[in-house]
Amino acid sequence: MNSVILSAGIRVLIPLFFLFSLYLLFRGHNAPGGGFVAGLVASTGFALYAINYGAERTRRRFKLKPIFLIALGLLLAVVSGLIPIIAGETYKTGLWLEEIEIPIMGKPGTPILFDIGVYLLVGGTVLKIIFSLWEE
Amino acid sequence: MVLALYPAAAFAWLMTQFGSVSGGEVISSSWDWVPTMGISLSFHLDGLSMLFALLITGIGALVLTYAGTYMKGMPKTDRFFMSLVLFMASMLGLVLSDNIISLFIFWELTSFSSYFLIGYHHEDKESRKSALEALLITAGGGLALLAGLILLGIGGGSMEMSQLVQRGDELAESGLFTAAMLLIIIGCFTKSAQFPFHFWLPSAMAAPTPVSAYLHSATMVKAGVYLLARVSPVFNGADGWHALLLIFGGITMVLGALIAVMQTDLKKILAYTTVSALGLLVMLLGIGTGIAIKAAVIFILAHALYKGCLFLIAGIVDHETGSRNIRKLGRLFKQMPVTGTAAVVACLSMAGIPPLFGFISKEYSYESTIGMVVNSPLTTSAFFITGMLFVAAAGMLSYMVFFGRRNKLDIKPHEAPITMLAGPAVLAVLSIVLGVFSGLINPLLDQASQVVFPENEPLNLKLWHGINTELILSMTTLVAGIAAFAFVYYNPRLMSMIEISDKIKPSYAYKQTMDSLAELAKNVTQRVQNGYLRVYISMMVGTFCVLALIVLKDFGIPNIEVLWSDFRVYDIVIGVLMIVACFYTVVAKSRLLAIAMLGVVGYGVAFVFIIFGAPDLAMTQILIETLTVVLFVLVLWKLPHYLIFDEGFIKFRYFLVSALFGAIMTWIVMLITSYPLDSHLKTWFAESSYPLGMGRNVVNVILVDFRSLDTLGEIVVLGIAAVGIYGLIKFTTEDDKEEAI
Amino acid sequence: MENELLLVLLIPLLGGIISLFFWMDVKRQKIVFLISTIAMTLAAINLMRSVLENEVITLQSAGWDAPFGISLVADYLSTFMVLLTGIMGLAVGIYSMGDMDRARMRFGFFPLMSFLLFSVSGAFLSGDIFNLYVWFEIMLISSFVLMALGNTKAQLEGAIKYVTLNIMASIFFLAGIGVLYGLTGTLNMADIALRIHSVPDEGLITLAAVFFFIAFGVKSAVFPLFSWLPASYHTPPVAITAIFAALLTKVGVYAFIRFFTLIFTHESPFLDNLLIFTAATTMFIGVLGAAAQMEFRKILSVHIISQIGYLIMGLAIGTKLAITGVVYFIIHIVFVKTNLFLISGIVNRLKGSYELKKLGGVYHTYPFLALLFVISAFSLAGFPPLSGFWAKFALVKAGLVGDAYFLVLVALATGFLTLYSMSKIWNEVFWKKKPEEETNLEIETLKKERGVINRQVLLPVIAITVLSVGVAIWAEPIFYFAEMTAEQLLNPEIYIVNVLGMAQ
Amino acid sequence: MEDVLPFLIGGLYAGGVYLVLHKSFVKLIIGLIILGYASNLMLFTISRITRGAPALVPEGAEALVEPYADPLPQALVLTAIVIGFGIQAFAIVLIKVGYRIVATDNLDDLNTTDRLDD
Repeated sequence: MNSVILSAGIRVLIPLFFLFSLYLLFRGHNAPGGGFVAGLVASTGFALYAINYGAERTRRRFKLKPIFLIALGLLLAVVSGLIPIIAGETYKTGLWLEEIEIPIMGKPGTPILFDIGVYLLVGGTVLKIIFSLWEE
Repeated sequence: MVLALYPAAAFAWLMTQFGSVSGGEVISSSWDWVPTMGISLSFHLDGLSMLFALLITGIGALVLTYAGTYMKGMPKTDRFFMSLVLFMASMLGLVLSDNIISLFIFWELTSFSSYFLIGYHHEDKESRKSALEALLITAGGGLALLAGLILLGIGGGSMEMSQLVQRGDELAESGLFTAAMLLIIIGCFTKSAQFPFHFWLPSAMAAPTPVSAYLHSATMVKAGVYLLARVSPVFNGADGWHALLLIFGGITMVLGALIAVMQTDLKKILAYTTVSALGLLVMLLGIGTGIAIKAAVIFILAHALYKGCLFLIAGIVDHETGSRNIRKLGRLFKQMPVTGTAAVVACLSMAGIPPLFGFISKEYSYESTIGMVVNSPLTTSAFFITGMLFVAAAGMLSYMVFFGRRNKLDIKPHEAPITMLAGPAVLAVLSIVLGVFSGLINPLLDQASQVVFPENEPLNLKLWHGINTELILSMTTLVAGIAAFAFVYYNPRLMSMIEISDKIKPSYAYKQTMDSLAELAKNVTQRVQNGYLRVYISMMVGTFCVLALIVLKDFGIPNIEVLWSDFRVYDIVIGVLMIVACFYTVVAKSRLLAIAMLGVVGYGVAFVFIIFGAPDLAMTQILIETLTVVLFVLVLWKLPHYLIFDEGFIKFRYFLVSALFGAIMTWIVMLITSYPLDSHLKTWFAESSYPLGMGRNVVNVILVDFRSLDTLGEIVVLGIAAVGIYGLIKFTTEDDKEEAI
Repeated sequence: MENELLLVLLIPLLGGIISLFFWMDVKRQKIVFLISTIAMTLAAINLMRSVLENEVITLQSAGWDAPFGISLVADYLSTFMVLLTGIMGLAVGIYSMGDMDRARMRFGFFPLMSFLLFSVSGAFLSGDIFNLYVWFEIMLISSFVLMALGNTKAQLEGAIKYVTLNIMASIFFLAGIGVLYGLTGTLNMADIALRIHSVPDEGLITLAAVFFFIAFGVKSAVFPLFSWLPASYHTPPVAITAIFAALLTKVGVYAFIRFFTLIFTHESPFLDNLLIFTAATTMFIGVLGAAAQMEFRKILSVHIISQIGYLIMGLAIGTKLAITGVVYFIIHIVFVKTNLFLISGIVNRLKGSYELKKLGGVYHTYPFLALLFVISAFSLAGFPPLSGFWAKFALVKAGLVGDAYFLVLVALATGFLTLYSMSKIWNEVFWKKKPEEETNLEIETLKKERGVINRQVLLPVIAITVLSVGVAIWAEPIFYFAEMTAEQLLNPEIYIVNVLGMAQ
Repeated sequence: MEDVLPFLIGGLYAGGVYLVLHKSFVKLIIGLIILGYASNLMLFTISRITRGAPALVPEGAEALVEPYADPLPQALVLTAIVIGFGIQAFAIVLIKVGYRIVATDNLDDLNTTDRLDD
């Protein structure tokens, strides 16, 4: 699989995958998409890279620490629920910045933060699994 | 030794109450323990309790003194004494409790502590076996007793014995009466070693002798008798009560005495005579007349005095000579005069010779058997035989050990130290004193008999009743007994030749039961837990099928109204394709094909989602499907050749189970969807998603907002799965190799 | 009030997440675990205090009113199960610090334990059937990983069966959720309890119950669905077995109690008979299995099944007294069974085996350990005045009052066989002389490798023993609480009103 | 299609169970995955389905416009799919490692742990 064209292709593909995943992530609240799907797409990019260059190299090249991603994603998901408590609401109550309207995404709010947590975790999980299997 | 002070103090305190209790007072104190369950720690000191409490503390003090010397130099004596004191306390609790459940608690505690006492020589296999036997039988009976007592409590509407005895009539009317009675009788029979549960008692002789003297003569084994006496105001007169106690008591009495005279081991002789004595007590309770109750109360005391004494003596003999075999022992009186004297006195009491206390007891027993309305001759002759054999046994215990033939011992015996002699001496002296001055104990025994038989006439103990039938019978018994002893003494061979076939012994039945239980356990376990995963799965699926079919049989098979106009060609194509793919995963000859077919099924599912308006689902399904296939390929390409196992008939059976399962699920889906569904959630989500959830994709809004807790759980699952997969693949016990994260 | 409920979930979750940040750093993970579990236990106590005041506390997650969001509900039963979870997590966690091998700790033992405690508490508190499914799945995956962690042959064999059968159970669970949603159009348990009365045919409700019977039956290991338990429970290190024994099957029983007192309350002789049949067979076949085994941990793990039978028995009788008995029984069994497992682990540390044949002489050398075992074992066998007696007493009494004579008979026979199997362990491991084969030298090297009994392993055992004796001696407050719990369970209106916010 | 779905679900269930009753490791996993599909589809179907019309609020509208698919079961199924994936991934790797260590492809050989010792 170590063909030059593929290598070059993957180099280009990674940022593309990454951008596409972000797009999916942020449009998720209003159209099909969301953190989970986005996370899968992002990790697929890195997985392709890993298939070509090996897991070790992928890890070093992008400074990826899957367990760290998993932990961070979980933390973000939990914290997104804690913010409303500080504001005196129930856990996980959605807080929105109603005045701001961002293209694609719509209004920013804690549920979006939660979705980002999902995104990170899913990416971390898939990478962790693929790396573990690949290195064996 | 110091420990002996505790029971001695308790004994002293009891003696201070002696006067008032004998006068008919009842001392009680109560503390609510678990009122929710109707359990209190209430204590009640009346005549019957007093009698037992005095025995427990008095003999307890003597035994502890004795054991201090006896156990010297043996291992783990601290644990031994701990158990012994625990036993003493629980026994005391048992006879003082008024609440039937706290009584039961102490009852079980005596079983528990005696388990450790019997198993004292636990490194010896026989000892462990005996301890276990005693535990299982008494605890097994305990379970019956528990049920019986609860039934009694339910029927009588109270858990207090003092209340229950007054509600005898009310109880008799409740439907639980007979069951309660039977269960309580079973419990008492196991504890008091009645036929056919008697065999644990002789085996329990594996315990150190002080334990036997204490538990197996004076206290624990009498607990059953005590309880029967306690509840007899409730059950006296009920159908079956008399018959059961009479028959089993009688059998136990005669059998015990018969086996006793065939033994050669001192402790075994004592054990079997104890069994016999317990049988006598149960029988007397079974007779249940006023005089019989009196006889029972008297005999409890008489027996405790002489049997405790004899056990202690057996211990001394064993301790000083190293043997308990009456064939080897003989003419010890010269070396052990004090022990010998005590033994003779105790044996005379056992044989029922005046002026000892045992004589009074025997007189009363005869009086009660003669006074029976029915079956008097049979009972009287049973008692006659027993009495005769008791005389013989007494002879074996005293004459053969301390006089008779020259001993065949290797060591030269000598008298025991004073601490060990104190016990038997005191008990022997009491046997004489109470016999001659029976007035001393008369008020207490009178009270005790009143407790058991409330309308009993006052007791008036006398040594001399004049020449009457009882006396004649007593004397005849004595003569016959001496003759029997002579027979045993001069025909040792003959006695040892009498062998009872193992197979008719209850102990054999016990062994068989336990063995077959173990066998059953093994068979059942191997059957349900045979190690084959597919059997487990089919058990699960099969259970579901059976249960679901039972429920479904009430529903018809729903009508299928196929509206062909609604059909689109690709629906059918997708459906058929999925089923075919599913079929191919089953029959595929190569792993890769199976996985590819799995992929087809997965994409088909995604397509169904698209058709029914679930784009998010479809997207996720497709991605996941791809990932799963990739994972499969990554994982499986290293596995060896795909094996197809031919299972023939079994395969067919599994096919049937699967087909049935599939059919049931189809049925259920059709059944449920045939009813209309009005989901208020659906409309609410449709209306609230954008205004409240700020999102146009309702599914996503539900996922990240309305039901974000589910999603949080979902990602935790993923995270853990990743950690787990990493652990599965990378697990290493090497410590130094630092893994990259 | 709501946040008190939240804390018991948040603390173990955050504990787990922080432990993940310290991946491979065992020292810090230990500290994190210890702090978070202590905090969780305290939070549970706090929650209990609050629930005792308010009867039922509801947290509407994300602020959406029931039945639209997800409700987390703390009533007496849930709260006390959470409290038990905290206590057992702490005890077993401390034990494992002295017993678990370093390799397993490096591969995530502590974060997994945290996640397990998180999910178990979540399952107790959930008031939504699909959410309950999610908690079940978290619990499953963490137990899968813990079960397989270490990759020994036996563990993997056990894990494959455990995983397969539990996934199957989840499939039934999911289908059951579908059926209930298809019938009532809602997911909130309280809402279902209201709407289930308008289901056109009661047979349909029974049909739904069959799905949950299978799902929870597998989880709680009743006959004939328990096969995964004897196949797997004895394979991982003893601390893991102990925490599984303490919590996992209890979650299944909890779900049984919740569903059969809140949702499936319609008259159904079929379901009644099913529960009676299950209770009797589970009790008896479970204890027969224990009687047949000859390995310390196997006896204990198979014996779990028979205990579950007792709990189902209480549910089958279904009177207030019976449910009171069940609640008490749960406390008893959690303490005692866990303790026995931990003791078996200590014996293994000392003597290097779980096989009864190879063991012996523990009574001689370690009287204190023997005492601890005796207390727990005889408690399990139902000897008074230990906790097992009270538990059995309440159930037997309930059975006799409720005319369930057959169940009582089986329960008593089971009690007898329990005594038999416990005394077998006692005879073989403690009283018997140690077999000669093993030389002293070997024991010495073993001790050097494993370390003698250290503080971390002994402390939890002593603590749990004290607790279990405590609940026996001070049985009254426990029974009082259990009775309140039973009353609350049998009068679900309070629960429903509270969750759906209809009080105002 | 609504009328076909119950049969499809039944077929998948039957196929899944039949697969897990085999002795092969791989068939076991495939069977479990298929059973997962079946129960997802069942959950989806049994909560009533609507053809077309995804649950998206159109631009300019405040609420979904009839006819629309019930979004709740979709969310549930999505959660179930993801959870299922996590667990299946673990199971796949477990089977692989199990295969390596136990060294057999025959599930019937995995019966040492629940054997009685005598």
